[in-house]
Amino acid sequence: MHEADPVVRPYGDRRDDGAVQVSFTLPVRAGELASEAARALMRKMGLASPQVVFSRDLGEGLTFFVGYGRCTHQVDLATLEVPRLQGEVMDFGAVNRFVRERLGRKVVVVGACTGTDAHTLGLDAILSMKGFAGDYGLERYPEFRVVNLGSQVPNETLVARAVEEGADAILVSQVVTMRDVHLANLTRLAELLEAEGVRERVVLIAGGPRISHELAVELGFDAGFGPGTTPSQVASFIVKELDRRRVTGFRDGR
Amino acid sequence: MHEADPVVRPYGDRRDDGAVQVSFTLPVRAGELASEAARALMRKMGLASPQVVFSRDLGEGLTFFVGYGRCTHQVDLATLEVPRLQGEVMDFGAVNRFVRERLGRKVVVVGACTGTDAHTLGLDAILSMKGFAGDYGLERYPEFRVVNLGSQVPNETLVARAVEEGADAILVSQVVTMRDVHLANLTRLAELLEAEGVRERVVLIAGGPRISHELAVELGFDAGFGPGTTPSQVASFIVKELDRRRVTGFRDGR
Amino acid sequence: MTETCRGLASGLRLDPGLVREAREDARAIVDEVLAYVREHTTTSMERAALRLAGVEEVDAEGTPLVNLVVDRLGDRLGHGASYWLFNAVAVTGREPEEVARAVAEGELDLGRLPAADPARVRQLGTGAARLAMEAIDARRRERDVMVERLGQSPSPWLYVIVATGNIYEDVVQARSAARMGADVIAVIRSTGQSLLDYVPHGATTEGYAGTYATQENFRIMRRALDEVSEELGRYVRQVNYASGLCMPEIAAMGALERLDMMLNDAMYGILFRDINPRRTLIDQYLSRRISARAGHIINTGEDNYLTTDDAFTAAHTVIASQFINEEFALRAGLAREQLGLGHAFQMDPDLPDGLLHEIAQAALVRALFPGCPIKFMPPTKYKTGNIFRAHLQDGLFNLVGVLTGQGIQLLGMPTEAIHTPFVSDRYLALENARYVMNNARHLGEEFLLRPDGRIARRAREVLERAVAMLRQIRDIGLWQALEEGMFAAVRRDRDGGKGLEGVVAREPDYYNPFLDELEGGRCGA
Amino acid sequence: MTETCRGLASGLRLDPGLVREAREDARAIVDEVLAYVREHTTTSMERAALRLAGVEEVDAEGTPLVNLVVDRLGDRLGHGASYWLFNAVAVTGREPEEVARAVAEGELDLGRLPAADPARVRQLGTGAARLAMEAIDARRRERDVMVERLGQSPSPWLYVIVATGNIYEDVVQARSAARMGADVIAVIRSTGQSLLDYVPHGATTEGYAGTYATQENFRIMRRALDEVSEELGRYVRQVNYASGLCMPEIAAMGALERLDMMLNDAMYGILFRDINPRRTLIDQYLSRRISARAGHIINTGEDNYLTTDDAFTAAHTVIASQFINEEFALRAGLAREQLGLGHAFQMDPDLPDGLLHEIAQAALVRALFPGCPIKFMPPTKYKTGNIFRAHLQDGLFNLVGVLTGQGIQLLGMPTEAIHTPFVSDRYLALENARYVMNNARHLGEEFLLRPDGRIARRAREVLERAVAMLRQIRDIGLWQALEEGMFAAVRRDRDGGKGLEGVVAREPDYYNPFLDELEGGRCGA
Ligand code: B12
Ligand code: B12
Ligand SMILES: Cc1ncc(COP(=O)(O)O)c(C=O)c1O
Ligand SMILES: Cc1ncc(COP(=O)(O)O)c(C=O)c1O
Repeated sequence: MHEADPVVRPYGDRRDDGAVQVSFTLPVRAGELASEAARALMRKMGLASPQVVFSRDLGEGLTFFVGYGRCTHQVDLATLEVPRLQGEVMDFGAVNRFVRERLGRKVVVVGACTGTDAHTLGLDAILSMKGFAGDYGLERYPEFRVVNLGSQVPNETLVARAVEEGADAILVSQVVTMRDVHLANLTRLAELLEAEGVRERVVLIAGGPRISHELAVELGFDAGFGPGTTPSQVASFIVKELDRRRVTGFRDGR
Repeated sequence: MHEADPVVRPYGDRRDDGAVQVSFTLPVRAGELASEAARALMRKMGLASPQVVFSRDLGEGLTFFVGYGRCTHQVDLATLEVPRLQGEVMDFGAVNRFVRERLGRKVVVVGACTGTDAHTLGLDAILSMKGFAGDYGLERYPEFRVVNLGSQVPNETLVARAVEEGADAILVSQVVTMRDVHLANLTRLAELLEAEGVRERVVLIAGGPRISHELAVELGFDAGFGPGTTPSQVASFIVKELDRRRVTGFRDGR
Repeated sequence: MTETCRGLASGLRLDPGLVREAREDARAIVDEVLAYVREHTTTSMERAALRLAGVEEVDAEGTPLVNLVVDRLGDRLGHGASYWLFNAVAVTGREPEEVARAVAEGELDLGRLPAADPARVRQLGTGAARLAMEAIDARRRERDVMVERLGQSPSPWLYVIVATGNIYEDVVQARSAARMGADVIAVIRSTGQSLLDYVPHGATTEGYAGTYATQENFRIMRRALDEVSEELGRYVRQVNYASGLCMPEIAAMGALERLDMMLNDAMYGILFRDINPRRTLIDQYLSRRISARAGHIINTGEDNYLTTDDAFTAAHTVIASQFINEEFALRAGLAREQLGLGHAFQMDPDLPDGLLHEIAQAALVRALFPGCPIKFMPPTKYKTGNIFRAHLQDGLFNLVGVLTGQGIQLLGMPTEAIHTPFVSDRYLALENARYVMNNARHLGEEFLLRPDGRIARRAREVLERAVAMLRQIRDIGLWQALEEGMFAAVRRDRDGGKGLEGVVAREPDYYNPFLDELEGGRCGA
Repeated sequence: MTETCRGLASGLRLDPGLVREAREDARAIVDEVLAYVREHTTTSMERAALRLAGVEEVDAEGTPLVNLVVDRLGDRLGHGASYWLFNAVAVTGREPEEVARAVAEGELDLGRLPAADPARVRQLGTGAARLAMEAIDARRRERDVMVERLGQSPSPWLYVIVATGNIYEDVVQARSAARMGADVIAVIRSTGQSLLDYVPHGATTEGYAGTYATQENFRIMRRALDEVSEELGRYVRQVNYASGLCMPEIAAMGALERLDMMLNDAMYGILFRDINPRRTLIDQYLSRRISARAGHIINTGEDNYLTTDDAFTAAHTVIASQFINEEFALRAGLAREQLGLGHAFQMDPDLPDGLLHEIAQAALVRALFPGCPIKFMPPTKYKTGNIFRAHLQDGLFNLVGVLTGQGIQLLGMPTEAIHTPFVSDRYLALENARYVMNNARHLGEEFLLRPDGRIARRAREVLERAVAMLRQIRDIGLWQALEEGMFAAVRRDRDGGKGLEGVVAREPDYYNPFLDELEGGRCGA
């Protein structure tokens, strides 16, 4: 649809009607004042004709609201910068061929769930034999050697181990995001690698349900992978990045 | 809670965390660009750290999003004007006593669902014997005479009938609000009464699930009643308003 | 479905004697009404005949020619508009539509033309009626072929509404819905259309909370749904509404444009639009004759009773009305497979064991009307702006639908209490239904109802009360029952409401070759 | 509840011989482990003893005195920290807490004190242990009196979590939840706490996705819930977690602060926190002895298996583990009414007839463990950011809970896949449960399961596989079973994982008066 017009607005039941649903809780006891406060907030969000369609006192001086309004904002698609990861994803066979033909040695990856995060399923989805959604994990790739350190690994341990294994890539999973603990944790890892002088020597990758490529790059990573990632996407990125560095001389080699 | 601080922000799991949930559809095919557009829109709404937690292609070049973000806006309760209807609601007995003692004659009300609106239940809730939520309807009030014109009544018919019956109050229900048909319809009624020179002679009341007192007043009505209204609230308003007009000489009387 | 309903229904232990009695009473009630129907016609019935004769256009002001012709005929209508039309065709040698246009332009006065040879008039009339039947039959065959070729979903079919007011936007939403799993698309009508005593014309973009039902809009949607059906490899059905002051005309349009279902209730217009009872009961008969021929599934409107009356205490009124609607339908030639009798999931969510009562009612309807698809309507009355709870109410509704083997599931929307559905609401509703029904597909086969349980007892009690009600209606007659507010807690006088002026006694020589063809000699017997 | 489970469960037609076999195998499996347990102690077990002796404080750096004492004892721990403590009390005449502080400050070295008269030491130890038991018993009576006076909800109890990280904010959310209908409030722990080899101290406000379990936090929440219980006229229960490296200590704190439930699984720490198997299996024993005395309902963690393994194919591992957890619990003196055996609603929502499988599993668990409250955990794994569908998944979960008569229903949240619950999420979850359960309260009594149906067949098949699994574990032993990844698809070496260094062989003269009192002579027999 946007091919025609790059400026888009929300669509409820008609083009550009601006329909948006919101819900939130305000620290006000339910009543007319609370509803007016909710409408005022919606107006500030740029929602015209704000309607409180439901409100419920939650006790403790809190009230929950559901509202609808007509968004007065619009987005010009032409102005959006979407950091894209890569052109094309290679499959299992192609990745291994690529490694044999262009890198000529096994790729070593070290993965961990760092900090206090014990959610290993996401990382396992990428690393384990079984893989994810029918796509084999990196352990099954003959041209990869995988070291999966599992859960609750301190950043220090991960860095030490990566150096020890001569890792080409470090894969970190962060699932718990409450109070932005993942941001602090990932930032610390990047700094630590920098401090150890090994940052340039590895492809540094973060993943997790609330991780986007954009965010990861912002935090000093080479790539970020969000929900639904398949192992071959990650493998493709790693080997292409290694190849790019080899060609451009970015990485000093061992 | 607000007694302490009149400035409020949304509360997710902690005071002032600003947590807001939104959902909307954009006319873009699902994908990275679409999600970025959704985040851009959320940013324009003043939501920091916007997260698209779910998106689904609906076909036809449309994508549905669920998002969360931290609202950077706040509302100062002290600055809100909440048009309030009245102080105190009298019950059945008190209203009838009030009429006998202060008005000294029966109150005549004419009600209708106007335009093409056929939703009579809301008006019936106010007018019929049975009433609403255990509160008797106006027909049961000995000091009221009720003329309920039912559904899909043209504004012209309503005005003619109100004049004919010598109505003290006109009660209009508007439930269908699509494309703001209710606004057009209510405005027309107020204009018609004005044109007929009878506007001042009646208490003009609107009601319906999307009607607020504020909105009704804006449209030139004396009062508006929203969801959950009980008959005695309406009766109280009518008789007090009639009394006020009698005392202040606002109404020329018959 | 059959296994399912046998499963749950057998546990209800209904008394077959009571069921027989219900049908006998319904037959007596309907007999009395049909005796009246047979002696009368209506303006809309005559306009429908003209439409079937091929008159579809409007005049310069947009007034349909069929209205102009019927209005001009005035008193003469009792002879049948067809008589005057085909007499004119015989005399002038013009096509019906040309005749109608000439009448509209004041150039021709049908009543003043010389009377042609009656045999010739009849020959022309019968010829036109047969052509009309052929056209309808052709559309029906078309549907059969497509269904055969593309296949269709297992029941319950997922039925959603579109209601943007703009037929082109409706198309976008309908296609999106079909892609997301909808089996049936209903285009809701604009508020007010049912009280228009004519059918609007052409493609329309300005309805309120619905889109005008016009023949052109029917075509536009049909084309879109056919395309998407081909794309999906699954036949997607189209629905519109044959209620209001133009029942038979819209049924005719639906027959000619291959709609698959029509909302068509014998009493809805009376109760919910305050249309005159006589007018509606005459109109429903012809409209159903047409739908019978067209292979429409009709949807009756008993669900609406529970929006004005209470689902728990008035449950039996739904059942009583279904027996009456069934009888009216059978007498108009509809087959049981065409009877989408309506009922609804409308118990107060705060009612303890409310789900048991919903299951009781749904299983009862299934048990009483085997072979009928049965249309199950979602919770609406007790929806609030709490879209989360609303979604859950719909989830339980979908569960009951699949558990009890309903045929057509009209999906509830999370935003029911707020606005006509957004495109995303429809997505959520379809996802809800697919999730619940897929997850509970064979649940109905797993359980035997305890015959002494709350569900079975409740179902038997509702049936008993329905039968008592039918007995009472049989005694006083349907007209009187409507006056006493026995349905939907609404009272309607047989001589009140809109459209009585359109009721005309048939003259002894009343002529309607379309009705004759449709009845094939079996006039509501 | 009883009627309900009799209803559905009887239709399962389980083979009582198989059930007997399962229990015999579980007994043999547990026998072997308990033989090992009886010969060992752990640092945390000894710390728990010190806590029961009244040592609650921390040193200037915030390190708990119990840790400092136990650490200083080093090799001497095999005789039991209590011996050294009460010896010091006997020698110095100081209170236990003062002794501990003196040790912490380096002022006292327990190992270098002269040995007092052994009878005197035992007298002091027994006296202290009896005091501790009285304190625990008093809290238990307090609960009984409050429950008696205020009453409680019918089952399933509605259980919600709070997890703000800040105990004061948790209180706000807990009170709000209680007012909206919650029966049980669990304060989730901060990530990472379970791997701390000490219990943090004081009121805390800085946890991540949970709040630290500290004795002061327990008190703060208890006070708030007691207040709201009085206000509501309904006893609201408090829960925390006795898993991790400090199982027995936290159980002791929970006993002293009148918590009502403790998450306490024999194997959770091993499987999900990679805690050493020996360490965990010793720790669970004392922690359960304490909970038995305190009248805690324990909640086991088999639900977690289905987050790493598949709910359909691994269903039998849950049942097998429940038999083992049951046996461990009974051998630690817990009564059946205290066994909230855990399981979960985790089938892939896309699985056809998934709901039938969920019902099969829930009914099976109910049938196998009559008299146990049973804790039913909500869908989490297949939740996505689609909060609307998530709400619906929880609705079906709540339906199965009430249909099959579960005892404790941990409510799912619409935002499960996004964040720890907002206050409004909890409102929606509670509303969901109240709506569904009220609406379907007696549904379980309405149906008889078809013994040849999908549900009954599935339940019997799962039981058979569970029994086969138990047989195999009996053959190889539990240690080996863990090494082979038989639970949750996770492999754990008996000598791997965290905390093995805290396992110490008991000396022949091992002294632990608290354990003695708790066992009352029945040492896991
Ligand atoms: C399973 C699960 C658990 C299991 C974990 C088992 C295990 N071994 O992993 C158990 C039960 C143990 C658990 C415990 C807890 N959990 Co948990 N858990 C979940 C759950 C249900 C699913 C997560 C999951 O495994 N998804 C499946 C995987 C395959 O998806 P994924 O992680 O997104 O991974 C994909 C991509 O993101 C990407 N990816 C992920 N990592 C990486 C890494 C790299 C390098 C790459 C390239 C890609 C990549 O690729 C993967 C495949 O596509 C979620 C809720 C939910 N439905 O999301 C909560 C959830 C994640 N848990 C949560 C919490 C809070 C906890 C606890 C902290 C609670 C507590 N206080 O006790 C505990 C403690 C855990 C800890 N210390 O970290 C919260 C996190 C809230 C937040 N946003 O901060 C959630 C969202 C639930 C909630 N709403 O409260 N949990
Ligand atoms: C019942 C119902 C019907 C019944 C109406 C029966 C009847 N006799 O009233 C039937 C089935 C006939 C019906 C039909 C239609 N309906 Co309808 N219907 C509803 C429903 C389910 C409940 C409305 C209701 O009666 N609520 C109960 C009453 C008591 O509440 P209430 O109206 O809010 O009234 C209270 C207050 O608002 C106030 N109040 C109301 N009026 C007045 C007046 C005065 C003077 C005062 C003081 C106070 C007052 O006091 C009342 C008591 O507290 C709503 C959905 C929902 N759950 O809200 C849709 C709904 C209102 N209907 C809707 C639509 C579109 C239609 C149709 C137009 C659909 C169609 N195209 O065919 C048709 C045609 C009707 C027409 N021409 O107007 C839409 C309106 C969308 C919009 N916002 O524009 C809704 C929201 C459903 C939807 N999501 O699509 N409907
Ligand atoms: C049988 C029937 N006809 C028609 C309608 C629609 O109303 P209207 O005829 O006003 O468009 C309904 C309501 O849903 C109905 O049930
Ligand atoms: C038995 C048991 N213990 C503890 C926990 C919580 O994890 P942690 O011990 O890491 O706080 C759970 C998970 O919900 C559990 O099921």
